[in-house]
Amino acid sequence: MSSIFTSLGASLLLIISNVAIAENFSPEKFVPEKASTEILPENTGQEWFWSYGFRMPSAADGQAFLFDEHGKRLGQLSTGFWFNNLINAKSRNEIITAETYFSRGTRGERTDIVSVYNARSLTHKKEIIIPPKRMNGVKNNGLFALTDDERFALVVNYTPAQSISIVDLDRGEFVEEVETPGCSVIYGAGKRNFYAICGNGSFMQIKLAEDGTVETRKRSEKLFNAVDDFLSIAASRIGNTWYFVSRQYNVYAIRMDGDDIELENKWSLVTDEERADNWTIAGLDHTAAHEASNQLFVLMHQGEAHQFEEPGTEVWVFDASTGEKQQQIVLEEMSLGMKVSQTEAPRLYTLNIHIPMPALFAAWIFITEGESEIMKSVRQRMSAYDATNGEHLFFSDLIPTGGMVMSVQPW
Amino acid sequence: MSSIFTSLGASLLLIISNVAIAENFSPEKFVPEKASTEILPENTGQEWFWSYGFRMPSAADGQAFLFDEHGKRLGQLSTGFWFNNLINAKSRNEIITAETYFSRGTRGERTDIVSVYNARSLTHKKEIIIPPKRMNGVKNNGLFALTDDERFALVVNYTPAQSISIVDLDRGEFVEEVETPGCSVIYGAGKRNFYAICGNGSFMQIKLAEDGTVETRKRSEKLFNAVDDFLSIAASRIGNTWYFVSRQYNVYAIRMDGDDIELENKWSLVTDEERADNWTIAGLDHTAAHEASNQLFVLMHQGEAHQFEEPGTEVWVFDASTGEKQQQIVLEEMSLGMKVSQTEAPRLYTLNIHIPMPALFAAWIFITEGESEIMKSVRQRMSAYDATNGEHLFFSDLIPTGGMVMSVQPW
Amino acid sequence: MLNNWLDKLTENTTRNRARLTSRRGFLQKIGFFMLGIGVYPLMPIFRNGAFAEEATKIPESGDPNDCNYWRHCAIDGFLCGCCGGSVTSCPPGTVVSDITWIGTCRNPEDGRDYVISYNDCCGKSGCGSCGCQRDEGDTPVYRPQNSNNLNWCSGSQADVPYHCSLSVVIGVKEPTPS
Amino acid sequence: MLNNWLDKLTENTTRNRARLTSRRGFLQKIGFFMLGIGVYPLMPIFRNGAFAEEATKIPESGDPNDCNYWRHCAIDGFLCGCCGGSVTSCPPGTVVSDITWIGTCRNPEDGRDYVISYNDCCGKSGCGSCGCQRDEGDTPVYRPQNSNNLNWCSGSQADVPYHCSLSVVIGVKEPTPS
Repeated sequence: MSSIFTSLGASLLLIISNVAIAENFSPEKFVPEKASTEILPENTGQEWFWSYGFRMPSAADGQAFLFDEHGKRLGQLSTGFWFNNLINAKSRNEIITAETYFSRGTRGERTDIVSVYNARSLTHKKEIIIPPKRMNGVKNNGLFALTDDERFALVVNYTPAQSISIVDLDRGEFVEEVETPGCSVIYGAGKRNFYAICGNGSFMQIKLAEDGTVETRKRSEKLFNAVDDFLSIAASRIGNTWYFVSRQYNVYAIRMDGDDIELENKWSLVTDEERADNWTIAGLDHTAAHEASNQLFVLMHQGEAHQFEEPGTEVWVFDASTGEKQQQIVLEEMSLGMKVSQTEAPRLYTLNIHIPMPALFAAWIFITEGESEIMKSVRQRMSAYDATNGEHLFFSDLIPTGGMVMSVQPW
Repeated sequence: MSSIFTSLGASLLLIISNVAIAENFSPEKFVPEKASTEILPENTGQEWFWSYGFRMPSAADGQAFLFDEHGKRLGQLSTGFWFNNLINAKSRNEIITAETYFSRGTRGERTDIVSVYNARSLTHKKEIIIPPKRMNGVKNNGLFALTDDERFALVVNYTPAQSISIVDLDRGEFVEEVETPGCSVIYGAGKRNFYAICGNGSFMQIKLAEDGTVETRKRSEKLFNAVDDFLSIAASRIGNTWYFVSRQYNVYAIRMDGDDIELENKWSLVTDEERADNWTIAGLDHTAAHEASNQLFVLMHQGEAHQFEEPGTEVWVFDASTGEKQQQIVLEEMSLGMKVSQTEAPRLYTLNIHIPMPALFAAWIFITEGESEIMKSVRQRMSAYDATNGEHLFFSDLIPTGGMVMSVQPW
Repeated sequence: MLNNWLDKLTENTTRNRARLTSRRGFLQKIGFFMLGIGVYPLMPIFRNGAFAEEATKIPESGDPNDCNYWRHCAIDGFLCGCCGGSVTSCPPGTVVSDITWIGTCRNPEDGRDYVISYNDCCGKSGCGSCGCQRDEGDTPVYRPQNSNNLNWCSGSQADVPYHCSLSVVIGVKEPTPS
Repeated sequence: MLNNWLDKLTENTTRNRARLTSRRGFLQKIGFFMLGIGVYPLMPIFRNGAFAEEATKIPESGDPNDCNYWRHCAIDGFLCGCCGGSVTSCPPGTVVSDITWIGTCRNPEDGRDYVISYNDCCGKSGCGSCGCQRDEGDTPVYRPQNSNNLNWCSGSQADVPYHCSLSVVIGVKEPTPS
């Protein structure tokens, strides 16, 4: 900052006229307030939650918004171009993201980084430069993961050559890039193990050495039919088992534990009647799991087969082992995605499509002028439900205008 | 691009089954379509117009949107952080902008540039780096100007030290920075002359040599009362006279012609009755001029004194010399700003606040739930009017979600 | 990206879900395998030389800027026709992404199934108009050729910045008996 | 930035402009000159040392996150209270801009006029919530001290990226007879 004051010229005149003289309101006694910057209170279990995404169409200005247990804004992170992923590395007291930047916003030289933020002050601590190849997905699942000990971060690349970048968070360094031809999104499987899904229905195990370099890569046999009943990449983990939902609305419980991978269980999300009544999986980030109660949550709706990614209207809750349906939660607002917090009194968070007008107004506009007219007023916000009984707790503050977010996620 | 194909692995299988055999629909005969990129048609007077701005709150992703003579989208420029200004340098067949970038989107090293785009292909031609001090205004007026021969560009700086950067567009080089203590926004006054407004009601003449370096800086005497009747920076030019509107709703016609600057004329925008009925200037970019017919357009509304920057509801049209009101155009939608095209059948463009629902719905929401509820659905679009009789011609396509634009401007 | 879903809107306005609009016909599924290596070398021929001649005229009707237009059956993004381009041309100043995903859509005009290449236009921020998401035959990103959940601009010269998507007809198939 | 304007909304829903809401009282104008050089050296004392003691308690009521709150009479931006901060504290991870514009607002609670410093919070993209624009005593950018049409973050450590604005009471004035 150049010496500001001298160059401002003497043209303006200060007359602090008749400043008040009354008890402590006399100018000498009056102590001005002072601006400061907040630090987040320590999280001792408060049900905070994130909502984040690429803010399309303003995709150069990705954001992550933090909300408190009442759905009020707590803070924000600005996270670059086509923003996909944020992970709260609790053992490190750090928020880790994968970010992309161009030297001139939408043109010029591309730089990809893994960014580290202090989880209390939400200040940017450091960045680790990685190859500028990070996959930009519309769905935020499976593109970015930490080893279970939160030492290494793995970033999925696509140019369209497929590979993975490995980053050592302790040393703050890029370790190496490993080719994963024909295979892409990754799922954690212990301290130094990951599995990627391959196009033919098999999985590729990626085993890391202690220092994060790749020890072995091994293809498993086929675990699912990649054409007729492919797995959605939006899976949820309980212990060492990942629960995938599939194109024909089945659940595939795939245990991934170090060197072993096996299809533990497979059951249908829908009964024959429900299938006939067009109940299908819905939304983008459409599974969640509550580990303690061994429950799987899946976003569902009634629609045609090709509408399987359109917003969901209900969340069905299953016993993850038996597949028995325990709850059917009808949502207050259609949702693109959802997650469940891992507390004793868990909350179900949904990323809603919100039309800010009375329902009858919206219905009228929809009927008289069609979908595109109502779309002009669409906003986004979250809902929090009691995950044990589906009771709706609150709507969050609106996601500010400026572009779409694609994920909701507990703190 | 690395050799994509080899690394993709042979796991997927191609079966182009039973491709059609029928007249020219047989695979051999079928000629696929080919993707291409449009070039703008030559503008031979079509009434195209721009709408642009900083896209707050996604201010890292400023945009300029080009619309055709029917209000349909023609093209777009992505123009960086807190975008303020775009000028169509017609003699150069170039669109010139002032842009700001940070190496990591909202943090890191700041770079300010003057950018040059090809006016036919809307491709980025070149950039000229300038000191990273460009003023970020909420109003887009007076921050960026070209000399009348379109050879030099001037950029207003604020850190809060006040200065101006001079750029030679022919040589593509930054010339120099000139301090303008106590004075800021600039107005063109011939081939090598500009005037900046100073805080005490005087103007600072900035005279350039042929090569763009500053020859002299000279302060004029006071031309207006900077406290009680200050000039809005959103002025409009006819010939060598700039028409300013003021805080007490007067028009100041200030002739700026090389070394001479004088208050040519001063008249009131409102009659005593209109003043008593609370008619005031409104909006941000609230003046426009049609040079050929010597008319001044001013955005007006009824409101309290402190609401002089809130959206306008009418455009009043005056004879710029006599101050005689010739038209009172009641707008279809409240507007933040407006401009007039310089053609024989001129059009008045307004930057509207649009509530995408029937007016009665909007009124109901406003009355029952107040302003903040209705604000949730607010969108932006433009209107085009026949500037000679105020007839509304069309509404443009909506400005896409993603943040606010602040200016409308003829091609 | 949110349209075509609001059929359910009236369904969800009140909890008791009264459906007001009809159910759309089931599009016939066409299995379509792509050889990882095999198809890609094929792709380039779509790009240069082979297209010196005029593309085959395809009988089609309706508004190409409407999300339900027959070509858009597996698109996910902004329709370039609403951004200064068309179904086959990118808006001024953007770059065509040569590597993209493929869909197969039935043309109601002649009952034929056509192979559509959804090339992205890249190099500027999102166009923001006519967002359209339809997922017929859409596959996950680990089967990229038919996946619209991927920013294919990242394979273009202009890299990541996605502006809008085209629907280019690059092949035709025998009309299978429906 | 569009609020407080929609009083006119009903006025403009139909062209014949039926006003449905009352006209707000005229705030008494207080002239306030700032010496370019004079005031700025004053400003720094507001920043450090002098504030060791507790700020004077000001009697005030109402919702600080409402645009019509008395402190916000010359604000233009997002209210930090809606972004994870408060009227005097920036949200986590943002930087207070020490150079800012000044307004003078009447506190309805005690009828006194207070000098308000609208420090910006900088370093992240726009908060986007509770946009509020009120222009009492607002001046053009060539008289910067009272101008809210300027991004004051550009004078902060974090530079341009504007997040939200505070309303900090830094002085009090003798209640002039209204």
